[in-house]
Amino acid sequence: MAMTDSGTDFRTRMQNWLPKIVLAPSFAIMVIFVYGFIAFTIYLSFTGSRMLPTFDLVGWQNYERLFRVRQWDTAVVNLAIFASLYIVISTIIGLMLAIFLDQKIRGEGALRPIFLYPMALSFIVTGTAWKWMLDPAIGLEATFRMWGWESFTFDWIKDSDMAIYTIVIAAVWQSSGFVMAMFLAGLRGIDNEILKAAQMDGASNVQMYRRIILPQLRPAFLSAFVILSHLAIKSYDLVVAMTDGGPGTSTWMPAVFMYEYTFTRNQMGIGAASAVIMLMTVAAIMVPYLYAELREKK
Amino acid sequence: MRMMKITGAALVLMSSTAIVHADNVEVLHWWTSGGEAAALNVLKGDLEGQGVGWTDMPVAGGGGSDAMTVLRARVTAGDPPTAVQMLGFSIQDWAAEGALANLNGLAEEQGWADVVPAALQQFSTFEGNWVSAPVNVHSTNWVWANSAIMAELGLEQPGSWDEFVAAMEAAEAAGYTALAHGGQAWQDATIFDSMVMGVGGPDFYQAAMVDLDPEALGSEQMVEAFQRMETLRGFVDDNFSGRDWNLASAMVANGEALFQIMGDWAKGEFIAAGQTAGEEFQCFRVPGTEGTVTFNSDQFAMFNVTDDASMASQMAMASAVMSPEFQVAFNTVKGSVPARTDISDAEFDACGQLGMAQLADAAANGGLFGSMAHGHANNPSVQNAMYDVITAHFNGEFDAATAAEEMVTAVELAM
Amino acid sequence: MAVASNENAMRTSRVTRVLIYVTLLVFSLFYLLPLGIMLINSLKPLSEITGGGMIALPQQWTIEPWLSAWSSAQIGVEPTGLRPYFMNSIAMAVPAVIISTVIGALNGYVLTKWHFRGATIVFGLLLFSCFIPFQIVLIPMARILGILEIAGTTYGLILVHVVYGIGFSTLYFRNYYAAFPTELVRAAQIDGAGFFQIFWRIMLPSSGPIIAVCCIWQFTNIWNDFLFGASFASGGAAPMTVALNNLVNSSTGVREYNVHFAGAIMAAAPTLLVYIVAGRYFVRGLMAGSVKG
Amino acid sequence: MGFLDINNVTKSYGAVEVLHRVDIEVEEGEFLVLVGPSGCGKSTLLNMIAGLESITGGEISIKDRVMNGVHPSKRNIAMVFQSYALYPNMSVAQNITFGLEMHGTPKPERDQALKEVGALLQIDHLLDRKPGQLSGGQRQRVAMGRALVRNPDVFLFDEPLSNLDAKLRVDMRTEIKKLHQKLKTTIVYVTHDQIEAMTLSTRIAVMFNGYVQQLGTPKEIYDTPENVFVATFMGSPAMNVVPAKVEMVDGLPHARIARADGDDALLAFAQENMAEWAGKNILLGIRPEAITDPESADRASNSIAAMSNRVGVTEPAGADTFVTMILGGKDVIARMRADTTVAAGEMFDFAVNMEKAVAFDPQTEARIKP
Repeated sequence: MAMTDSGTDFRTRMQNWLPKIVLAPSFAIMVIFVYGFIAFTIYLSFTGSRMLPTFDLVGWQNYERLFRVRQWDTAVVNLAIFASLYIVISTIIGLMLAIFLDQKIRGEGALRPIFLYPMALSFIVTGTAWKWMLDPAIGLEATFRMWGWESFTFDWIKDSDMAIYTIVIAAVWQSSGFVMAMFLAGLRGIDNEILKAAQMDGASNVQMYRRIILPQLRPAFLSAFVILSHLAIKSYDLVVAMTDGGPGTSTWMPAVFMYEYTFTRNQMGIGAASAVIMLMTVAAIMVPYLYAELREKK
Repeated sequence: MRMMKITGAALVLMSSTAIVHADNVEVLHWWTSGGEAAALNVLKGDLEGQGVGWTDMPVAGGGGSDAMTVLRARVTAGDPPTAVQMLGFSIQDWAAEGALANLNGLAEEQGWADVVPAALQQFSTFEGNWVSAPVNVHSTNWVWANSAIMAELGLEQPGSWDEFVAAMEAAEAAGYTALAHGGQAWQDATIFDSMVMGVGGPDFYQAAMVDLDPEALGSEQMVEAFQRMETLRGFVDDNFSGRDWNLASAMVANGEALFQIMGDWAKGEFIAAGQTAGEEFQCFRVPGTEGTVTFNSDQFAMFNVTDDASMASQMAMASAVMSPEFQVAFNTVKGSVPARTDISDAEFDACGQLGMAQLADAAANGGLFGSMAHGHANNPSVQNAMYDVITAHFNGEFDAATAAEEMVTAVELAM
Repeated sequence: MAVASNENAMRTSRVTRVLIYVTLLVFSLFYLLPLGIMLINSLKPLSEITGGGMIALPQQWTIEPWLSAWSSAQIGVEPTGLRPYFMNSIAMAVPAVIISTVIGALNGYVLTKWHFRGATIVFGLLLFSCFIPFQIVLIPMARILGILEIAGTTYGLILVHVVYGIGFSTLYFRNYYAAFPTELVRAAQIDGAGFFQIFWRIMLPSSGPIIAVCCIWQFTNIWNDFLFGASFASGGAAPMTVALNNLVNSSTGVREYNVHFAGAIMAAAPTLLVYIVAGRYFVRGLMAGSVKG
Repeated sequence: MGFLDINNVTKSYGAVEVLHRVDIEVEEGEFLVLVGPSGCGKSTLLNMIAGLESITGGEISIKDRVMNGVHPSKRNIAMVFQSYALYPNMSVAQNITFGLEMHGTPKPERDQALKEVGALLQIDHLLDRKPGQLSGGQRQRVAMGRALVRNPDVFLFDEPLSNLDAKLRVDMRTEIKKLHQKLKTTIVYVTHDQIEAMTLSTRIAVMFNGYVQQLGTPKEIYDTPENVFVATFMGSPAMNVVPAKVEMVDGLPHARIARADGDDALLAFAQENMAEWAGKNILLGIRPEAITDPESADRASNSIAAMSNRVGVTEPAGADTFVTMILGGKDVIARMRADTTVAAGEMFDFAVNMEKAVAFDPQTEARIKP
């Protein structure tokens, strides 16, 4: 609704400027606090900063070191395992629960908040609770053994090779209810007449979901994917609270790596380099999505 | 004219708030649990008695790493706290940044140089200037043992590595957990310190852990230290990974486990369980490290403050920290020993008195070394690089020989 | 924004329905278990926990841990309990949620109803900001808070949360308002309503569901934040999460797990309450447009 | 100068011109309908009059005041939207008086105006309800009430009836017409429905592809369409347009058209200047009601041609029966009396009223004027 004519009266001109004025602070904030800081981090990654930022450029040295550090490989591999499992399992469970809840279930009003509430907890609380639950000495394993199932063993959290999967369990617990809410919203938004038509066409329930309903949930799938992948890449609190990166460094993730190197190990330059790699990964996922999303909406 | 007045009023207001601030010390620390926080409260009371207010800034977690992050944010913001609880090399790093105040006047007046062991002064001074006030010395090469189990199995305090292993084998055979341990990087490293000291002695410890000599790091002795770690690994229970140290202490106190290798803060757990040093539990040096003390020392590093009033209250705080009364009051609670060696041990229990005597002895004979595990042997990047190798090895990712090699590369990368 | 009726055209057999109910029950157990364990253990004396038996019911019920966590546990040098920090969190979260929601609503309004050249790019920039790892902003942010002289204060924390909350709140409102009939805005323009009058009189009164979604989301994120709270507002202005961490994570002291659990539940209580009370609006709000994004 | 003057107005989005040099003068009290298929530019033009879209070139003035760049609320116009655009959070009364409130009209006057409009539109009993509680027809009335209450110089209607069901649409159409006759205000009305255009308007602008194809009274548009588009767009069923060749028979121009069985029919033109097109191909437009059974042929016409052809399909529609046949290779519809006895597949003698026939240039599709 932009009006560019000359001779426009004051009020109209004002109304033309207002939207931009209103958006300007947000824009300025983003430029400084997000993109300025990103630029600063990129700059830092080329400096020899250790405890505090310094401004001596050292070229690609930090990146070279980063890729020689064993923990970085661990962190990247862990992120790959964690992100793919977390996203896939949360989506499957979320979708399943949403479909089940959509079958005119008695007590839906009580079940929904039960599924949803973990999202309300901070990762610190979630991590602590699961750490206790999965601890073989006092948690599930001990309980089952106490109840007489002597051979029951579930000690993944103590096992370097399996510990990352316990983090997947806790993360899925936290987010799958939220995914369920998104799918449920999507399901409830589908026009019932289409379903009736499909029934007349003789589609079975399974066919109906596979052929008619799921394709229509594409936006919910996309939203879930974006939210879950951003949680996965940012996952820090949960790891710290649950395993503190252990056993050993077997559950490190890039965000943990970055924090450790920047703030605990006084290697700010390498920390910044890892942050830049993380940002580039996020951008590689997000930019195509945003591009498609924003073009479509025009 | 009106402008002038308003500006004038604003100035008065600003300076008055500045004065209010000046009478306060803002203290960043991670002593938040019951006993130690209560001990700190002694210091607070002392200062308030002198008209110096206390602004508390506790940040717990990660052995102070979260607190260090906060500190960095505060310094970057141009608003550092007055005093910060700090460990070892962090003090040197901050001093190198020029962020710390000069306490020389007070130190000279009170003769700190004469009463604080030289090994501690390495950390409290930077380029010859006092920058922090040491609160305590924790020694980290202690073994904590359950007296009842020892009596049951007819064990004496072991005097050598072999006796130590034999004692653990006996405990294991009797169905006890031989060694209570928590699989966290810093706990693994705490044990490792003692193994290095025990295998190679003080000179080797100095070469490998402090001077970071690649030859020492990759030497046969280092391989042997790692082999001892493997031996110990055989004596811990299956469920050790990620366990907090205090739960490991509880295992010894409850009679589930025979030994724990841990710093002197573990004593607090036994006392909290209603036990007494020398009776229900006992303490001795890790076999092979007798005569040496690996330590870490909590200190209050004093940050640069600008105005006179703030400096005055900062000095008051430094003075209070170094006062014998506080050193006694704090350390009896904390389990550690005073940073001053001229204090009476009357108030301390058996382990405390032993610790004080051994500290004075080691300080006199050059047996006092900063603990690598607690950031008193080298800077944090090297320290954590070592952690990575030690923990990975302890969790079975490398054999001892590979671990020694990894140690060399990890340290090189971190420098 | 007509919502399709709840009626589902599908018919399911009896066996299937039983299976569905069983699955749902199993999952609700899975979701409830951790909270249940925290609750049980917060009502036990410490000796019962350290003596093993995390999952067993208390032999001796006690609310002592709760009282202690609330008003007498040692957080710093003084045994204040979590109470003062709870208030800090309220003082931080409420303004931050309100401000970021208002800004998000205005942004969404401008981006959908007053589209101008370059607006899409601005939105893209805003959206991408949701996805940066927050660790990277700590140091530069600290510097800026220092320059503004609000380092270490609740105001500083509010600013930080508003800044990094704008992305999501704008996303929510933009997607919601995209489905809001533009004709209403045109009608109001002809009626003589100005930019802000249209927003205030026409848009806002119809934004109930999305305001609920946005507030729930922001409140949860801000309340649960630890990183910013610890870095920018330790000491007197520390929020609940930082205090909880001080309570739970003290490194070399005796650990009172029952008090920790009580504290953890307390820290989670406001967000839990919000989800339980307003959860249905959340789903409804998501339905009303935000999942379309 | 007209009351509402659209003078050489163009509209471009970037490099794309979507509205080309529109020139319409609307007199006071006139009911102008902008009609055309979707995407023809009619709504854009309406929005430009309203001030909701900027004017790229030319001028729009109301009462001799140039409106370019004037804020919508300062133009003294009112608009009724397709979706009615009732504010969902306000009651009917608030909806109606919102504009007055925004213009600073004091409360007593607003109440008075509300009362009058409520009575006029018979919605007094709905004033406290919310739009969500109203039926489609009621919402339509409220939307009109909101426009009326402002007492504007020009009313703008943007497809106001398209969301109503067929029956209600006819009723509301009549109502709008009555209202116009009573209030004598100037109205610009956008629709894609040619029946609404014909019934309501005093003048129609038929638009297509951003051009005004023809501007005229309903009768002009119907009887003398300027081109094939206007001819086929207006009227239902649409005008039959078939290819034909002009031949001189007995010195008079005739149209030669292929019949269903392959041989040709010859129809004498009433339009004399068709002689100039002798030997050339044209497009001949004949409205369905101009092809009848001989008994119902227009008595007033001086030029009824007889044509026999094979009947394709018959569709009795109550008042009339529509008959489809092949003519000039195309389906052509004829409109017969209801009780005509005609059967599919048989030959039948049709009467063609050539006075109502129009000829088009096949190249330009423009009408060949008499």
